[in-house]
Amino acid sequence: MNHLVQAIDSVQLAQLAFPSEMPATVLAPYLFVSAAMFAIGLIGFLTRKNMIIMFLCTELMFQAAGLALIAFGRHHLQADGQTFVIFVLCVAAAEAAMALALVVLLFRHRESLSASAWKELNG
Amino acid sequence: MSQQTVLLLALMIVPLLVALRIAFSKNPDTGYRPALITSWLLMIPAWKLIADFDFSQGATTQFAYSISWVESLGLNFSIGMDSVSLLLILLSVLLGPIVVMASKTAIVKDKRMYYAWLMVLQAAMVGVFAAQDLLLFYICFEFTLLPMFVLIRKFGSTNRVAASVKFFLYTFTGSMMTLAGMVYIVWFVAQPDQLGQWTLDIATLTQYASNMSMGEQTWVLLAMLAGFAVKVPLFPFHTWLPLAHTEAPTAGSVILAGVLLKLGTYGIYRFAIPLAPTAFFEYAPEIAVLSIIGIIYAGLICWVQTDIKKLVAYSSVSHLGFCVLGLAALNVTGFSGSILYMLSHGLSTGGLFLMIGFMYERYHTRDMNTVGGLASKMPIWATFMVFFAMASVGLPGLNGFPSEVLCLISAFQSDAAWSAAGEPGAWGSSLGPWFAVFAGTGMVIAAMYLLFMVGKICFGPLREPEDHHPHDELPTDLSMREIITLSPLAIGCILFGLQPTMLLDAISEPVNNTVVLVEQANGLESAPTRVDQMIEHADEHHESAATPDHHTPEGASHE
Amino acid sequence: MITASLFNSFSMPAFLADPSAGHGEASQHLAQLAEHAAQHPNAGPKWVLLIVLLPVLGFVLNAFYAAFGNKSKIPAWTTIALLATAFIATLSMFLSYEGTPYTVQAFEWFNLHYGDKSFVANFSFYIDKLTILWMLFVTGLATLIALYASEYMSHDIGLGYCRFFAAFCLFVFSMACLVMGDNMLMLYLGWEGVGLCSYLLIGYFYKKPSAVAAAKKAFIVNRIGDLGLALGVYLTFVHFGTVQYSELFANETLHTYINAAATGDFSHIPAQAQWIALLLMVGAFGKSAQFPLYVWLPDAMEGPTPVSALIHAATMVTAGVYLIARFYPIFLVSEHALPIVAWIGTITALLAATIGMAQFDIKRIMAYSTVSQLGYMFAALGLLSTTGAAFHVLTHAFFKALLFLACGAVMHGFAGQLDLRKLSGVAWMKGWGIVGVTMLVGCMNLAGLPYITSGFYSKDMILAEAFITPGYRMIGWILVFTAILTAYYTFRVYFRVFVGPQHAEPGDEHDDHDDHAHGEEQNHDAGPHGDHHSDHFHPHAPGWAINTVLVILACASMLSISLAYIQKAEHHGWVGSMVAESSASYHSPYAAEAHYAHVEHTDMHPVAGPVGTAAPGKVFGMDAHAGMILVSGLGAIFGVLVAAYFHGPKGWQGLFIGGRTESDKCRMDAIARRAGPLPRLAENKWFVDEIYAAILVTPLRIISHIFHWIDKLLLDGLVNLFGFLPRVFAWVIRPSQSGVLQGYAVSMAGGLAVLLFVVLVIVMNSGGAA
Amino acid sequence: MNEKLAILWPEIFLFIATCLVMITGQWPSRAIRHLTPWICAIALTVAFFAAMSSPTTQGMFPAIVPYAKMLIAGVGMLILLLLSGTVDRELEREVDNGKAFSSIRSNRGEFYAFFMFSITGLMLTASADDLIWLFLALELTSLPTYIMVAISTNEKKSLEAAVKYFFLGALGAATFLYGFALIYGSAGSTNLNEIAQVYATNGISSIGMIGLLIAVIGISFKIAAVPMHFYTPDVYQGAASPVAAMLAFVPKTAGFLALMFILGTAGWASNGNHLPVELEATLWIMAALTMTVGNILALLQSSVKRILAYSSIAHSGYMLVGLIAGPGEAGGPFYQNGIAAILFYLLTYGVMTVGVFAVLASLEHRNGTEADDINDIRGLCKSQPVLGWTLVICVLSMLGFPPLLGFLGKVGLFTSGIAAGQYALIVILGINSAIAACYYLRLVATAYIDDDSKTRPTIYPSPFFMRKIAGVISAFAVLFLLVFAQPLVNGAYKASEYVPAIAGEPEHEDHHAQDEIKDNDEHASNEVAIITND
Repeated sequence: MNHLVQAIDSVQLAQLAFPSEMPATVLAPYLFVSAAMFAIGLIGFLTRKNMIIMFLCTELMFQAAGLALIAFGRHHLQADGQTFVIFVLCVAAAEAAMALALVVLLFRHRESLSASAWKELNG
Repeated sequence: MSQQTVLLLALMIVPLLVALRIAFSKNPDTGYRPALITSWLLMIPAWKLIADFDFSQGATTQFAYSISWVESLGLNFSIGMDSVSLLLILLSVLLGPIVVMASKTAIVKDKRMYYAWLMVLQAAMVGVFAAQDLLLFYICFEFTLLPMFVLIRKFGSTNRVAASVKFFLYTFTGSMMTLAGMVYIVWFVAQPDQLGQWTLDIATLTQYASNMSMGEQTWVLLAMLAGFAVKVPLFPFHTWLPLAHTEAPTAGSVILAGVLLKLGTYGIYRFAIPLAPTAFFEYAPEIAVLSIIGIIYAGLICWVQTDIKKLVAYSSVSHLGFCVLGLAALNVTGFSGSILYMLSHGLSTGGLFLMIGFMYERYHTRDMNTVGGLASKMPIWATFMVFFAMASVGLPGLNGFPSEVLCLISAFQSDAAWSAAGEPGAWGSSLGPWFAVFAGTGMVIAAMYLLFMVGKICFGPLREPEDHHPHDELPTDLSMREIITLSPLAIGCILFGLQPTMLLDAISEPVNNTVVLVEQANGLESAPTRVDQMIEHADEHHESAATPDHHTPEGASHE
Repeated sequence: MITASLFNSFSMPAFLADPSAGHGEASQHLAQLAEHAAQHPNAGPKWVLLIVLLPVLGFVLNAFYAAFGNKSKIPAWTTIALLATAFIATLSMFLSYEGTPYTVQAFEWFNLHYGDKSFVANFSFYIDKLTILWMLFVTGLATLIALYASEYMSHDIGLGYCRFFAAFCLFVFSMACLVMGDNMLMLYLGWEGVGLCSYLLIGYFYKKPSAVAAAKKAFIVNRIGDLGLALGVYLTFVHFGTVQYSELFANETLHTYINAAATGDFSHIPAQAQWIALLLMVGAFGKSAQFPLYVWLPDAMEGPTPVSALIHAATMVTAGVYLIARFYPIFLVSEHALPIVAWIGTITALLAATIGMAQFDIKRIMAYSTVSQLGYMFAALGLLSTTGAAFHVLTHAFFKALLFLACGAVMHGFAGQLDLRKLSGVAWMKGWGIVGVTMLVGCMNLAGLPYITSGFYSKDMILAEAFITPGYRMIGWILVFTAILTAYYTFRVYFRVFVGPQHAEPGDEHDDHDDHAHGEEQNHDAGPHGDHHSDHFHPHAPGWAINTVLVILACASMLSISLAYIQKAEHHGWVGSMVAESSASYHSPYAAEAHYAHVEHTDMHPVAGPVGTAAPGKVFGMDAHAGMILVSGLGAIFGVLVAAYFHGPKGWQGLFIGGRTESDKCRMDAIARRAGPLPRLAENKWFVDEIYAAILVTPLRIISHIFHWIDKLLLDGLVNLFGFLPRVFAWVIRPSQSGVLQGYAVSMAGGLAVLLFVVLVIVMNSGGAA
Repeated sequence: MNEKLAILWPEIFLFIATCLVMITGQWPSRAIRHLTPWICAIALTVAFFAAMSSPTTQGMFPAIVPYAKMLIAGVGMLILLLLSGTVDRELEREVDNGKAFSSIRSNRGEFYAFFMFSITGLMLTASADDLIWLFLALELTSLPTYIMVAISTNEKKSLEAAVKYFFLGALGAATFLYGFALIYGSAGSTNLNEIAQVYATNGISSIGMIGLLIAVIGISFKIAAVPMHFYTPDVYQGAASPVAAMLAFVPKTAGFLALMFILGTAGWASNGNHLPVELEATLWIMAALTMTVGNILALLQSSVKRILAYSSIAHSGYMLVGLIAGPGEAGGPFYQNGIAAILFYLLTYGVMTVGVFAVLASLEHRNGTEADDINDIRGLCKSQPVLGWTLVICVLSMLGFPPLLGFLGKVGLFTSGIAAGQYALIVILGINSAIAACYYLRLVATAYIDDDSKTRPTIYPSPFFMRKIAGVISAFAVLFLLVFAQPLVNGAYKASEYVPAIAGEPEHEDHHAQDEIKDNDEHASNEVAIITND
């Protein structure tokens, strides 16, 4: 990926967008937020039984990573982070599509969105 | 590839091919005839190998053949034999027709499966002893488990499932540790300050393994013993054996006792001792103590058995104790006695299992309280029974005696203090007369339990199970086929008893070499022998390997 | 500590301080002879091997007869012919012997070389006069007894007959190996071989549980002895570096020891060398049925009588004597061995005699008398009189074989009846005259009636030795007392069974004929007493073969008196001459002196050692030998008279002083009833078997059962536990696979948290270290 | 660019085929519809040969591409054989009975397309040299499998399996994505080589280490390592056997390749020929637990698929040993190269696991449900000798029974583990092999020996011959590759060549002065402070 971007010189590109480096003091809050998002997502995943909410929680976790990527990209004065995030968004969208399809399918069978309705396979 | 090498290969490949042929035959009840013919025919290459073997060079690997198999792992299909291997191969080949013939009427169902696996087992056993490559040895060593597992699981008696699983898992667990230990040695030798090359060649490994530190050797020894001691089986790792023996079909028991247990002692002789000579020397007393406990303990257990097969099975534990004791004595007498024991135990205990099998076919019980006093009804059977029991007791003139006496002497004479005092018959390792005294009680105990067995099963008033009715195919006493089955063993027993020196001569050179190796590794004063030259050569090799020029590992030449 | 103190009480007196008179010379001579044999191995004539080979041939032929279902007496004739040939070969070996021992090798057996050391034990034979002596009576008696057995075993013609003679031949072979072997392993081979044959023949009537048990007992008890022997062999090998006689007896170290021992100085002989004798001794005790290992021999009488006669009276049981005689140099260098041998022999002699007095089974009485007589032989060995021992072996072989065969004739004729209360006046019955007379000869010999019996001479030699050897007078008195007992119990048998009113009850073989363990090939109609029924029993008088053998043995017993006089001057009799040129030639100096009074006894050197206050060689103030004639002769006559009084029948022109008018009513009964528990104890063999069972067998059996359970529960249980542990763990963690999505997520997160925490701890630790 | 393309030719062929398959799968004409798997097969064959001539790259594992892609294409071919008839079975029957084809109800197109996508993703994983690429490749590998599980059967259990797989998979993906983000943050580059360069030069910062740990843990979901293994048995059981076979091979291979790349950035040389202690400890514990948990839980199962699922977990544990051992010294021989051992083991594992699943897939009950219970395979060697023997051979190989292929694979792990000094782990591996023998033997004995049970349910061969062929090929491979193992081992060895990053100058383009941060804010967290690599 990097090679593709190299042609344009990613550092220059980034510097055009962000003329000055982002100091670590500024980076830290972003990372905290991102970590918090990740944690919230995780905790939500663990605690909520509704499959849609659970999926949203994973989305939250994805976006937490995205936030961190952007912050790091900005920190490093690179476009790589942002590039990454765009792909992450695509993947997240794909997953969302799949998730919704799946959830709908499941709902048809059980009339329930609870994840704990599905526990026939165990042991 | 010389003609003899082809024959040696034939000993492994022909049974495999026949096994395939049997396995692919349409009729599930075929197999006896091809297996019988094959096993008899295999005697021809076997005898040819004996005839062509140069016994004056007994320690040299002869008829060697090596072809690279997995080069990256250093794994070669490398076979050959020194005189010890030769004798054990002969034992395996000899037992072939015997077990096939013994199974003719005993196996009534799924003959195809039975004889196919019997043939596979035959090939694997030859492979174990012929292997000159550590991993090849291990492969064959492990591979014997599968046929035996099938034989027990499919053709065993009531408790066969548990017996087969215990047999397989116990030995398999142990041998995984053995593999780890072996790999460690190979890795050690592959270090740049050693050979610097990854090799699985047993002879090469032997030259360098003694450079391992005491701690390393101890661990390696433990790892190897984990597999071999279970296989032997050494007390307290023996509990699988009575079960396996009891449940196995007759042929299985015969092979188990005759050859498979010897894989353990052979492993100790061929690998544990030369590859960890210092540690083995250090821990020889402990090993000997275990073997002596086994001798006495298993012997006493035999004495209170009512299941005759279990009795003989425990007697194997007791007997193999002598074998390990001889190895632990680490001297010429001990090694010779031990190897002799490997050979002779196969004959006499194999014979006993056959006797029990023949009886079981007629009475369908192994309980000595139910059946007994058979001498009046089956005199020929009883004669053979007494004969094999006496061979097993260690009656001089029969096979048990030379090996037992050598093992006991070896333990007796390995007294460091005596050796230091210049006793002419002493050897300076760390057992001593007390070991022989306690092990010697095994002689008395053996007489106790074997005569107890013979007294119950052969003598006394005739006792038969209430629902007993004569076998459809078998005569009351032994049939001609059964007598022919037993005769080679009986003749072997007498021959080994009267001509041990034939065997001793044959194995003297490899045994001497091993002893010298142990002595050198432990800094003992060694009697000058004709193998000194070889060791000097090894030293030279070692020195040259230690020079910086040889540091580059050859395996590192990749790309 | 205990053993040490025990040995101190049994320490051996140095036999003589003057080397010139004793063992230095003998030692030197022996060394030269042995050296010669060692330097010229395999120098003897090959036909000597015939002695060993012929019995093997007999064994093989008999096995063939058995295989082909022979139902005639051919096995017996084959055996007799072969054994007679072997005897002739032995005789020619004797005649052609030129004074130097030689070896003959059949083939290599053990040949193990390593470095400059070697372990060599070939299948070869060492011929010296001791060997010849033993082989003469072994093959001779074996031939005779085979002849006897040809008739005795005739009710078993068929498989059993073949089996009997096969084992018989095997026995002779084993005995030949034992006696003729040129190394200790050959001796061991023979030793165990005779044990096997003994086992097979005791268990001949294998349907009888008692016979099977007796056979088993014999083998196992012998094995205990064998263990001692084996260890002795190993120690010999370790200490002397060889187990071959010729090398061993020429061994310089051994002769240094002998010379040291001759001066009474045992402190420089290493313990290893001294232990050899103690270990070999155990073997000898086992095979020769000495206390505490004698218990098998009385039970061994379950075997057919010819077996009892040959194996358990005449030949095999003397193997222990042979062993000690053969290894006499080694016994001499052991401070405690010979005294122990002497005392054990004495105790055994007395103990067995007391038991023998109270038995009612005549074969058992003979068995105990055998044990007792063996005790005499051991005492003789312990008293440094190998000649006495060997002479007693020889005479005992003849008269005890005779006694057994006579008893066997009775047993054979009365359907297995052996109870002396149920037989009476047998000698007066028709056709039993020869048995009666020969039995009388045998009894007289066993009792040792003075001058007219060979048993007297041999026993006298031993008793005299006991009195003249310093410190052993106590043994002498015990042995004299035993001699009186011997005379009593011997004639007790004779008086009750052979004389008196004629009466006989058949034995159990008559009533339950089928129970008698014949081979299954047995043709019942051909059985000699198959047509008998309990309502009218006719004893079956012995035939010509039995009678011939009895007569020959009786003659031999009487004729062997002459052996005491042949070569008396040089060697104290012919047997002495045979012993003199062998490793057993260390006879006691006292014997020579006491016997011939060459030296003034008062000039004897004082004896070193803890005992020796009594002036040697004096009994009742006269010469020991003369005294012994008096004492033992009178004792024997006294014993006979006592037996006659208590057990003898009434009257017969005043010849018998007893009062017995019926078969089982005698004066002894009343006394026995009033004597309290003692007779009961003696009849029950002092409960030795029961004591053994209680202190050895039962505990061992209990231990075995405990081991069995340990094996089953503990060891196998551990294995099973380890096999089961994974399942237990799996069972524990299986709930984590609940099937609930959220549960999995929580488990994953939780697991990761724990994992990361552990890693953190590890990192902290390693980081701290780094 | 051309260089990149040269590597990507196999993926390109596969992608083209994928597009075709999507269309042909929906085609009303039966003949063209049935062409679908053949197109896949052709694409895989072409990809196989294209991979053969792939050039080496400049990355950490310059030679891995040809071997890995050939492996993927080869095993992919076996899986393709196995997939035949998985979907549209009823629909095709209806069509045969004269009903019109309804492309709405047909799953064929997407099923094969998803399969091809997944294989493409897997190949892309093998050629990844960038975090973004790696992330996308991993997602491309796994996303289609979620759907494949769901549509593999018409039963509810497939849905349940799919939902568990998907949700937990998403969780895993989020996790390793977060890890990737932190790695990127610590190294300032998404290029793996550059990351390795940075780590080699400046050491691994705390944030980098946390990123690595999180990434490793997240990816370990793919290989079903403890504690990320929970989904495995349920998903395998719920999915149809062919799909389960695919799940056993494809994500595991992807996971191990990704782990190799990720760990490669940290390097095996940092801690004296070891991974950094944090990673090593994590992996060590993971390996030990994975083997043990997998094996012991398998003991309790009665469903063959669950047994295989747990065995799949255990095999991941074995392979983690190779990962811990690492590639050994540069240019070192095969025996000390854990990466080579893994690559070889992946091959052997793929072959033998496909073989076992093929047997299961070839058996069905009267009502068309798949064979799963252990009693279903009872006496198989008698009733279906070919399938029975396939099962026996493949299971024995999985047991590591010498001299079968699985044994050689295990020996490689043994040697590399011992060469790396991981003795305790090797002992655990040995003990686990023995525990595993217990349930493998149960399978063997059930199929081959114990046929005397009266409770044997009726079981029939499924009508799809290709599945049987897949099994037979696997069994033959297990037997014959054993004899000719050397080229494979050598291939794995060559592929495992590892070029560790050489520490450059401490300066780096995205470097900040350390003091600057310190001065700025007392609240600056440790994480941030250490970004700058002291």
